[in-house]
Amino acid sequence: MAALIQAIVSGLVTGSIYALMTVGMTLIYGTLRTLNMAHGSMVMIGGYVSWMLFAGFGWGPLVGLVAASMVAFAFGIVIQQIAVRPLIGRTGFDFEMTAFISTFAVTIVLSNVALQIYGARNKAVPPVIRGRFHLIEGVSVSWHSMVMAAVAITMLVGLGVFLSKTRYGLAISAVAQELDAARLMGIPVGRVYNLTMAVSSALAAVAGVLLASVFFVSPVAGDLPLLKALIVAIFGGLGSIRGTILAAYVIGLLESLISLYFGVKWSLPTLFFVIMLVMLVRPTGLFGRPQEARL
Amino acid sequence: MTGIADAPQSMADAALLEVDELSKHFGGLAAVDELSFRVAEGETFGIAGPNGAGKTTLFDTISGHARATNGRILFGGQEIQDRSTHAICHLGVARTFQIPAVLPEHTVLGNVIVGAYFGHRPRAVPGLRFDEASAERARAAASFAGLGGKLDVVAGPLPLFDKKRLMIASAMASEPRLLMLDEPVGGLNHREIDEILELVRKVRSAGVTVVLIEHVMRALMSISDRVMVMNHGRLLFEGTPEDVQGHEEVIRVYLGTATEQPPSETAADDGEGRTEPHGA
Amino acid sequence: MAAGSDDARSALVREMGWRRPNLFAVAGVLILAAMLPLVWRNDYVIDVALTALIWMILNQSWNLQLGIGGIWNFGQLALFAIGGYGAALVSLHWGSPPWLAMIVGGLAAAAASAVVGIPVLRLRGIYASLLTFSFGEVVRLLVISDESGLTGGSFGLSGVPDLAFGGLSPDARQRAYYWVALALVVVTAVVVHAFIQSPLGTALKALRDAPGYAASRGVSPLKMQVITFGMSAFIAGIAGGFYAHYFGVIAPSVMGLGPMSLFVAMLVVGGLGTFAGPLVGTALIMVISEYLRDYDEMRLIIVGVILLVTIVLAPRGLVPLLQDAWRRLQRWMAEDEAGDRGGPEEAASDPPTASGAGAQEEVTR
Amino acid sequence: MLEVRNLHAGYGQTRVLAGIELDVQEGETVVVIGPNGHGKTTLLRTISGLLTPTAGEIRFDGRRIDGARAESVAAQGLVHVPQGDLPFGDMTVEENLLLGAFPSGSWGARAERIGRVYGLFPMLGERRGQRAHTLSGGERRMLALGRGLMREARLLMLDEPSLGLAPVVVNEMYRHIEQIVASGITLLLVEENFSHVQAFDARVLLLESGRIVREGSVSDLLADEIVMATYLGT
Repeated sequence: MAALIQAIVSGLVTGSIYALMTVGMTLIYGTLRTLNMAHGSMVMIGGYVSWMLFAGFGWGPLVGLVAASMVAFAFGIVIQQIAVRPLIGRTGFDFEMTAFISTFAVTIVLSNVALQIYGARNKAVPPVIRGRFHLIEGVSVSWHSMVMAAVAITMLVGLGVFLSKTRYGLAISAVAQELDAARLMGIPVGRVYNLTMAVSSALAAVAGVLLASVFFVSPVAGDLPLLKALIVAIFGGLGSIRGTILAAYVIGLLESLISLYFGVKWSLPTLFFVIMLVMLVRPTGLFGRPQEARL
Repeated sequence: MTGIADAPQSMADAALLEVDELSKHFGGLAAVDELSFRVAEGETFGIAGPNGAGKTTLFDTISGHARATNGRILFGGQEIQDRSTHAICHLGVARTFQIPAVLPEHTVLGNVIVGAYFGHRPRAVPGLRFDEASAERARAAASFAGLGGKLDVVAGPLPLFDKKRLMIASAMASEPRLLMLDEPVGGLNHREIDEILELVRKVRSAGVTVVLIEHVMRALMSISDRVMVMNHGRLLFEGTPEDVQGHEEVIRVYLGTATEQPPSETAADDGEGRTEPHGA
Repeated sequence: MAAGSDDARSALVREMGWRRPNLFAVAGVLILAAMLPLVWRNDYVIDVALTALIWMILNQSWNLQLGIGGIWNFGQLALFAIGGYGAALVSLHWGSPPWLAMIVGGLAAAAASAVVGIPVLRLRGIYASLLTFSFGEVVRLLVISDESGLTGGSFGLSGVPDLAFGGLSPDARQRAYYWVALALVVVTAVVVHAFIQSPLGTALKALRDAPGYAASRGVSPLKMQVITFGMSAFIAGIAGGFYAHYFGVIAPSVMGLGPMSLFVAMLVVGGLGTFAGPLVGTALIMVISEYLRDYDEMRLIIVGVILLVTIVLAPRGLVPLLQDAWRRLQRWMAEDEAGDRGGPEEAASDPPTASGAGAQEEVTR
Repeated sequence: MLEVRNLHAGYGQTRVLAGIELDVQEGETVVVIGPNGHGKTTLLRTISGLLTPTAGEIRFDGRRIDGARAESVAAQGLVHVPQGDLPFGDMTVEENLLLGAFPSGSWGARAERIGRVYGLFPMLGERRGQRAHTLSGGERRMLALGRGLMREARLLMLDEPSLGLAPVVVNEMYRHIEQIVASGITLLLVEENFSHVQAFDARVLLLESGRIVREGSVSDLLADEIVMATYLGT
């Protein structure tokens, strides 16, 4: 019984991190119609920034959070200008597939540049707070995972407030829903695209910093998060933030339950099998808006 | 204008296409709202109505590109509202599109041969090579639409007039019993409009039933045996072109008011057209 | 009667705009390629050329779906690997003749494509990319974490028997493999060429450019795409099987983001959706990648940058670019001749803009 | 205020506008009528910058705006309420309206401006918390109009306010438009069904196959048989 609670708790924590990683990807797809394959690299960048601060100055991950999100903020804008902006408005090819490949090229370059600079060896980063505590008899939870969940949830709530209350937050949602109407109201679409990529990359970097002390930091640290984010995005359906967050928690719980009962090795294949079933029933994911309504 | 040359006695028996209480909803919006009408074999049936009246949605539901929310569509007595697009094509329904859809990298013949080879009758597995019969059928359909001289021209950069003819040619290549035209003359100049109308007459004389949507009234009225006017996805009026033009309800929808010129005394009711109550 | 008679066939080819390959050029290239192992006795160069040939088979099969068919499959590498593992397992455990094993590898990949294909082919573009990309990664991670010995985990399977060239000297063996690979590339090229000129190929291109229009002309989308998906997977599986037999080992390292970036670069640089694209692209990127052999990280950085620059500046790739330039050159020469006859025959048509159905409205974001 | 010279525009191969000449003076009301598919909507989309013209010039307050990006044209006080309203479906009525005041000039005064819009359209006030996709046709149209008024409008362009609305709702809509015109805003109105325009002293232009073929008061055009021919193909 305790093992079940333990699995649920760790499922919720993992779910929050998955939400933090995937919500940015969904936001970028909703606004830019671009599936950002470089999103995983932002997680890696977050890890390395936090590691550099720790190895260089001994500063803990909290400082890393702020620094990583700023660095990723800048990277988001650069990637948008290089890999996506030049494709917008041109004709003669399929935009979504081309942007999928161009951002994929970016992630190849970034992970190999990291390999060049930092080498292949895993880098370790200490957790925010060491040690564990006992929730109830037989169920122990690490402080760090509590911090992870807390930071992730705060960021998600912050994103929600930003998108619904601030001027540019509303503008992002507007551009995602009705591009022409947004332009007719004087919303600068170029700046909104930059902001969307920047904010989403920052969120992924925060996830990177939090994950750095759980999994090590390495040039391929972005690959698994990218795969998990893709699975959550498929399951939740691209384009709806709420759907993505819900899907993240479902996947997080599902994963920890599967590894409890079948072993960690089987979590990924089972998850993939579940996704295939979902796609048979709803070709645009659970909450994704069907293509018809979106046109 | 062509009067109704010996219109089929009554529409009941020879109805090739019958739409019965058809509805199509997008979220809350009823694009097509409990619409019923019939089209007889060999007839040319025009569909008019202001923007957003649900005309193209009606076409999409008949051709299988959209699923009807409820109601039935009968073609030659068979229900087709739940069949797939290509199955409907094999039954003998072909259509063109409002936005000119051509295969840009294929040549003119490449476009038409797709209709000739795949649209003619269902094939279990596609063959390894195009048979000469399909190639001949395609060449015939292309020259039927006046594109016989441009068989090897790539379709992408073709002018709009040629693309519209190309869509008709590839439709005719599948030897349909019903041809649905979505704004065949939209965006064309007067000479081109007349040529398209001439082509549609050729299609009629080939025994094909034609249903067309058109904004250019001059074209719609001159080619249609009967016209249906839609508004808000519902049937506003159905009757001969003369009835439609004289009918003050239709004028009100289009112009918004009864014009100075008093509408002809023969109010629409005595014509065989019927009016649906104009729903709010 | 089938369009058997030559003049009817050539008339159809002209009217369909299909390009008859220039026989001399093809023959010339083939002879050069065949002579390579004899002329260049350095086994490193032959090994690189042989690997390039294997990648040409794989890329041609991938182009069949991604380029010509518009099927967004980013899991082709997994199918390639499944083919390799299939062939290896069959020949290792059942001792079946290697040639048969390769076929089994192809069939295994085709079967896998059927399982993945059913959900994927009903999806809208980007979801298909997500699902197939994830499929590739899941297969890789599954193999890496497998301790049951079946797949040999992250080290993969080794000791895969030879394609009956065991008895030859190492040089002769390498040359024999080279010529078999070359034959496979030619066979695949013939299949792709026939595919493009077949009703199936024409239907696939139609589904790629205007799905609604193609369906309304009687093309059944799912059936055509499943057939193509299966064909492409079978070829990829064969390539995987051949790879396993030649290298004697098949490991999960053939999959993953690094290798995939190499192949996507080959396809994109060459030109997706064209016949010659995959061949030209593979050769080009292979040369560049081998040139950078000894600075390993830089190799993938450079390949990544090349892919990025190409996809952004020339999304349709090199081959279409060269074809347009060649056509413009011909028209320019034609204008020269027509100079005295008062101007070019046909108005210079502006470069082919968007597909008819696509540009309802200029997307000025 | 608005000068259009020899404007050509279209989509891909389809030529829609074939040489439009149009002037709108400060405070004037100009109505462009014509059956559907002849270029009315394309005209507004080209003026507001959503569509780049293939030829011709557009000047707004003396400055060239043809080919400029729609967002910069909108920020100069040219308000285009598009056909079909295009509400932000998943956002509330209030959020939709707030976005109407996005340009920095109006964002500061958004509270005051939203109060005025709720005054003009009380119904929007009642439904301010509702998601826009739950609104009825008439309410969506009011929201689109309200969104347009959320910022300083030197020229207001309305695209078929009566489209798809029941007659009683259209009358109510036009009462609102009369109030707006009375407040002195320059109005360029596009309508297919132009009976409601009689209440305005407006200059009416008939747009047929991408060209302006007639100009005059509403009564002139109603009596003109060209209109009947264009509209009904008699």
